[in-house]
Amino acid sequence: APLKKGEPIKVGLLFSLTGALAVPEEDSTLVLQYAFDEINKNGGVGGVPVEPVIVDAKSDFGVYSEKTKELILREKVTALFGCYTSASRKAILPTVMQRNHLLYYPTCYEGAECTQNTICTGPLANQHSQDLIPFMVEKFGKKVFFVGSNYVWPKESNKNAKIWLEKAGGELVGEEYIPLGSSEFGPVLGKIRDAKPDFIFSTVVGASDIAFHKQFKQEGFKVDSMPIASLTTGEIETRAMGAEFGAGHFLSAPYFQTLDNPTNQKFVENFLKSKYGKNGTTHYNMEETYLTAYVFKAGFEKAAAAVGFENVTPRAIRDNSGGIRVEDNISPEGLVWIDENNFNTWLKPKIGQCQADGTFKIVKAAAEHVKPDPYSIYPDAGTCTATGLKGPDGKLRTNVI
Amino acid sequence: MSTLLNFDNVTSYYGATRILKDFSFEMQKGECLCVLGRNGVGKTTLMRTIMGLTDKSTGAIRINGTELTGKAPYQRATYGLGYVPQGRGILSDFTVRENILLGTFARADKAPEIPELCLRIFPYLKENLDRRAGLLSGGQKQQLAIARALAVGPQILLLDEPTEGIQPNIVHEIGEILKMLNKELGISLILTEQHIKVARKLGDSFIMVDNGRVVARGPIEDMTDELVERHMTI
Amino acid sequence: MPGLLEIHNLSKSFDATKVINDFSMEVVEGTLCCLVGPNGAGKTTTMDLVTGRIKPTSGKVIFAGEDITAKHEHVIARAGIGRKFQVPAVLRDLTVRQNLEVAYSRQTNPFWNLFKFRKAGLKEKLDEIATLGGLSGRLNERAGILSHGETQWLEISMVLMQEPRLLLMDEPIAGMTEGEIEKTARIFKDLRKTATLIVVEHDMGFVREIADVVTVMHMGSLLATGTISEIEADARVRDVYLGEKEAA
Amino acid sequence: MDIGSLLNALILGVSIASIWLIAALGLTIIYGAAGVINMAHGEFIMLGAYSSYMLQYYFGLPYLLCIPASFVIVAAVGLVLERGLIQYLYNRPLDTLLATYGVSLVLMQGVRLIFGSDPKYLAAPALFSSNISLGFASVSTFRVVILLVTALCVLGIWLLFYKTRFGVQVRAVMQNKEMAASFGINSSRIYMMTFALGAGLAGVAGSLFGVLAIVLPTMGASYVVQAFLMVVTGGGSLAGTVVASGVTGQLQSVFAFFSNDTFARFLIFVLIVVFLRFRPQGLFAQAGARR
Amino acid sequence: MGNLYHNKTAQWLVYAAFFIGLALIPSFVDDAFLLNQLATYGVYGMLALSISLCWGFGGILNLGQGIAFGLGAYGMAMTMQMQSQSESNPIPPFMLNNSLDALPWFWEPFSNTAAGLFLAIAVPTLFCAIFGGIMFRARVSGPFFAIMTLAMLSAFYTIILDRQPYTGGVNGITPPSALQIAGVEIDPYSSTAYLTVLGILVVATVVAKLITQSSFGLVTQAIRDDAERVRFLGYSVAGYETMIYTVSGMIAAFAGCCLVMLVQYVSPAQMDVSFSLSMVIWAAIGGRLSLLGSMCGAFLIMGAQSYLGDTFLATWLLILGGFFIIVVRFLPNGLASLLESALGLLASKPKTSAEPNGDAKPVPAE
Ligand SMILES: Nc1ncnc2c1ncn2[C@@H]1O[C@H](COP(=O)(O)OP(=O)(O)OP(=O)(O)O)[C@@H](O)[C@H]1O
Ligand SMILES: Nc1ncnc2c1ncn2[C@@H]1O[C@H](COP(=O)(O)OP(=O)(O)OP(=O)(O)O)[C@@H](O)[C@H]1O
Ligand SMILES: [Mg+2]
Ligand SMILES: [Mg+2]
Repeated sequence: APLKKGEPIKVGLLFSLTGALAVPEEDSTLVLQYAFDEINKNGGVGGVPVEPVIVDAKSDFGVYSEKTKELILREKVTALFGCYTSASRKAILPTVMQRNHLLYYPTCYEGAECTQNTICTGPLANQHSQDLIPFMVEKFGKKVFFVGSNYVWPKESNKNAKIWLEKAGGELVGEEYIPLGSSEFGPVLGKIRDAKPDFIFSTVVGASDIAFHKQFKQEGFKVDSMPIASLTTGEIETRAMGAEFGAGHFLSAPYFQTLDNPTNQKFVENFLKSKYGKNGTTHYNMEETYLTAYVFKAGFEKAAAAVGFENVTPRAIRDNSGGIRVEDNISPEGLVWIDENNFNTWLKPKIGQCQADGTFKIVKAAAEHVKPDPYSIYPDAGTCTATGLKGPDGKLRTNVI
Repeated sequence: MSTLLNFDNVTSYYGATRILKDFSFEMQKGECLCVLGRNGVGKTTLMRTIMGLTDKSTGAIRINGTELTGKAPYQRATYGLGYVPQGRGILSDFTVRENILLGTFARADKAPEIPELCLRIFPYLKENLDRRAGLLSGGQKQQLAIARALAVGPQILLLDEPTEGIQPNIVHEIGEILKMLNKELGISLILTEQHIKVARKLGDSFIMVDNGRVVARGPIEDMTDELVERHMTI
Repeated sequence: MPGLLEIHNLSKSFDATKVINDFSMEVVEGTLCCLVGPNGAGKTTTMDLVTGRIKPTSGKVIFAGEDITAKHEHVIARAGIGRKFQVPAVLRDLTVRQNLEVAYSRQTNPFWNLFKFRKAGLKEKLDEIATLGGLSGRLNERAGILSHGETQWLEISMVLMQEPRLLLMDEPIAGMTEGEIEKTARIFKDLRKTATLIVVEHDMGFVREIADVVTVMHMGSLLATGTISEIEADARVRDVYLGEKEAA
Repeated sequence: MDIGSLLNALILGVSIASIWLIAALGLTIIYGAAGVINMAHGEFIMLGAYSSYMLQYYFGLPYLLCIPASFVIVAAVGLVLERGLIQYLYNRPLDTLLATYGVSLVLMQGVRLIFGSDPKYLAAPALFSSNISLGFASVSTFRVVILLVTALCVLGIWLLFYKTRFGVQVRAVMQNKEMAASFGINSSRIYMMTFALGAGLAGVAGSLFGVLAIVLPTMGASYVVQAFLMVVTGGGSLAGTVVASGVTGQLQSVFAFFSNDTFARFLIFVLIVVFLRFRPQGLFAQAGARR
Repeated sequence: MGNLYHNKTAQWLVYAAFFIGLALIPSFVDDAFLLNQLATYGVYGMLALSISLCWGFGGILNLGQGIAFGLGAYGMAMTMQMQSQSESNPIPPFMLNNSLDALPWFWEPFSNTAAGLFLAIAVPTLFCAIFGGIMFRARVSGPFFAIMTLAMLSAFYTIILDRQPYTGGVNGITPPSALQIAGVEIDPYSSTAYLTVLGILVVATVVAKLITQSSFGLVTQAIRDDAERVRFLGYSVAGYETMIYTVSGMIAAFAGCCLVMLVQYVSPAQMDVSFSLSMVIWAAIGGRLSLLGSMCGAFLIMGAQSYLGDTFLATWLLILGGFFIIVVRFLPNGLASLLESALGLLASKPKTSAEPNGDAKPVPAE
């Protein structure tokens, strides 16, 4: 439907508010509501307010798919913000692509996807561990044990990590995957005990991650001699497991609540004060989600300038979003920008160490922005461009998922 | 002799179906009452009504003057009712011993011991106390059901076709035992029987049931062949 | 002429106890054989063995010249053996009519039955049997609510619907009135024209009335066999089973 | 891969078994004795964890006291549930499956509304976050605690069910309610107590799992299927559940030691299917009734 | 006389009216979303139907219907995925990412649409026939069979999750474009798709209904009641059980295919225990003894989930849970029994009350 000047722009917020995925995704809904309130207060997008349509995907992929159709076909939203897991993203992408719509996907993921209908603000597998692995090897030793949840993202992340590991001269002494949602880490910890690594690299997610850290300590492992370097264990996780179980471990992420810059301080303070701050903390996933609102704003306005407000379509927004920057004064993690080819985000991963109070101390920040590369470990597949995946044979394939 | 059990205009239901209709009779202490009637007239239902196992009953049932209506089966059992149901109701996962012990839960003194009497009458049970009751043969189960009811130390034994499936010499013996229980120990009996001969031999009085109603009652001598002819043949 | 049913040296043990012990018998086609014996003698177990409900430890069962010892229940039933259980077993959630319809098992193949909506000859047979069993008035009643005696009749009717060559009746008259017992006796005697029967009963009056042959079991073995008067005269049978009064 | 680590795996197997067992224990009682397929069992576990959290967070109760307190609280919830709903469903066993599924949704969402959907933290004494080293074998103190609590519960239940008059009553009621009632047993009281006891045991499990893993409104779902497999494979008896949990726990640990966790699970599921193929009545089931 | 509810002609008329009503919807509604949504409900209806047949009718509680459903769905997804692969690009992208450089052998047949569609139905059906055959022959029954299907389902779930290179793991398979049959694309939002699903649903229902009314149906009912007794009447219980389980599985396989046609996506979530449980719940709420009732149960609950959900956001689970409790507590045979008793009241003075599942039985045989 053509947009009308003066009428609010509808966008869909597609996250789970109930069920197993509610823990991270409820925060995403909250922070987006906060972001759009903030944007509306400051004049809206292209001069009109944004109206978020909130739906509950109930942690059920069937519902994700159904709600996507409802938002696009019935609510006629201009863009979708949604999903936390790759599985839910894959569940809705056929619809999004078929309708040539636009999805803002706000969290870290494995890449290896080249669609013309998504914009992602989280780190890709190639960005995440680039600094973390060399840092850990240097500080604790060469031997590392990989533990992950048994699904795509950890496996892809580990493939990347292996590249960095090799570069840093490290040695992989074991690699284990735990069924999603499992809370029994006895066998894995047993294997770790035998392998005697210098540190553990973890891509365990969700409730399992909390169980992992708890049992790590309960089984008598010492954080000083064998810390866990994680891509997931952030502020909510450490709070849930209890700071005593999190303290001393490492996390690589583009954002930490304790980041010391004025934009972040303002963000944390205002957010927690607002009616959306009820869960009492900010964390990387939340901040990446927050950024999508501003990426959308910038993209929409650029598109409006190019084709005229009334003619802005999801396609037009996406076509105009390459290279969009979210500046230091808006982005709590500092300047980021959208890659013009693959529409992922250039960002600076940072390494934090969990403290006794559950907050993170930044121990290292990347000097340069890291380029997102969804096909970093599959160079043969080609390169992702704005119009599709360009294979080595020069053929262009669209909608590669 | 005093009135032990009294039915006053009792109507008993399964779901919304009336099975017993306006049932009234009286039974004296120490009496042996035979309940007679064709198949499906409501003899078993009468027993179950006394135990409180039907869905609903109206009217008054009294034991020694105490009103039973409204009381749950487990409360009724403690008034000294020993029930031998049709189909025996043996708990198959219990041993013979446990089955008999089950009877003791309804005892006035709650003593968790098997009364010596139960085993004396049925030597098979005595020898097989630790067998699983589900494995017994039909007749053995019947014996067990009677033993269990005796373990209650009952004032009244409710016997629903107690000799069904029991070998002839033991049928005979059970007849003797019932007589003994009745005459020597003063236990009152309510007995349903298809065999007129047995009823005549054991009973002091009878009630004849047809289609859920009492059609005749009185001392056993009053049970004429004509009555039997009218209400018991097909 | 060999018997319709031959049991050869049958034995069955449960754990350590030998319940059937080298038991043999033979039933000639067209006769009515009464199987009697004390409680726990093994009569029901013998029926279980014949109908395939349990498998013997040793021995053979031969029906119409065919060894059926190791066969499944339904195969044996199809071969022509129908059974009434001691504890009446009817399909309690089905109506009386449906019980009889199911029992009318001419076609048992699941696949063919998918395409069968009306069974040939069912109606006449059903009417006939229901009248015989006194169930005509209760055809649409749920079988679970029948009284004990009515349930007995229903199960007997079901066996009759099956039209088996050999009928095994485990205590068919338990809980029946004397009038009904007479009726049952008549029915059984009639049946002898077309089928063979083995009846287990403790009611000696009934046995006397119907039996061509009486076989007595005791502790899993054959104790005696013969006509009713021979049996009643047998001292051992009197001792373990009949008692003095009954024989008198 | 030396003997030491294999030994460790075996010890761990015992621990895993005890975790599965304690999760399944309450269910065994409820299913075995009352015939109720309690889909809300996982949520009872969750309630146990939340009770402990609440007592600890708001009243400062020490963790060790939270365990029995959770038993009492969840047992009370079970009692209310039994009186209000389950007692009407005893002669419709499969319907209890559905009704309790409804209950589980209500409990889960109720807890979420009250406590929020973020995970909660349950503190345990520092002693419990250490391990015991026995030469080359090593085991965490907390796992030993779970093992002990489980053993205690099993022993208690066994005594209760097989050595007391109460136990005879429970078993009588479970076989034939009508007959039990005819012999003076108040079957509805027995059902009520049994259900409460089963729920209480889930509460204990919950307060343990809260420390071992995580406290979340959805935490129960992950235990209930496993618990069911144990109970049914065991044939619904206490001994059956103990053996089923014991064997599967051990297998899980050993399979995981030789391959990986996911594959170990797969194997266990397949083994359960194969096992039931050859013992269709579960472990320790008694032969069916005669006719 | 008697209750109209049990009148076979009346039943057929109601079924006919119901489906004709559904078939007319596309001529009145021109809302792509609604059509697609209704078609999805049709899939759920098919699943509820299959459960009703197997559980309500056959007495076999199947907590693993997700096996047949999921296998069907995967078959369809594989077929659709292969439709978008070409000569130059023969392997689905997710396989490349998992370092496979040749198409696994069991994917090969799916390159041919007809073969793929055939396999999508045949494989789950065959699985049910074999699995059911083995289990029923071993006389696994009641809760034991339920748990077995549950374990089997979990095994499938785990292995599909784990064999990421062949199955896409947790992400599943996402065919990028709609199904094409003989070069014609079936747009999932079109009335064609809707009518296709409806057509399959109608056929499945008619078949199921006929089965319940055949001699086979009667024997199945008898088996549900007392399998042991039925054996002695000469029926092979295992044969009947396997047959009904297989037919029910086949319907579920069709449902799986239809779903993927509509949503272009399959993942192990389709084989999740909770989804299979939901199917049972739909049937139970609607009335498992009634095919139409079960279907309506699915429509009702999924409809409520779609339309109540967002109005009541935080409380919808409470409402749903409460609803189950009330239905189960007061309507043992689901919502259909409401109609049954309503019609029962209309019917001339019932002689005996048709107490469903009669709570009070005469002294039970031990
Ligand atoms: N649960 C029930 N619901 C409805 N009707 C029932 C129920 N149980 C029994 N009836 C009916 O009640 C009537 C009386 O049954 P009852 O068992 O008391 O008969 P009975 O006199 O003991 O017969 P029998 O000599 O055959 O044992 C029968 O017509 C029977 O169908
Ligand atoms: N499955 C079993 N396990 C152990 N013992 C059994 C089993 N089945 C039967 N028995 C025993 O075998 C013996 C014979 O039982 P059966 O039922 O055949 O006797 P019956 O002759 O039919 O007696 P009745 O006249 O009392 O019915 C009994 O002592 C019984 O306890
Ligand atoms: Mg009776
Ligand atoms: Mg017998």
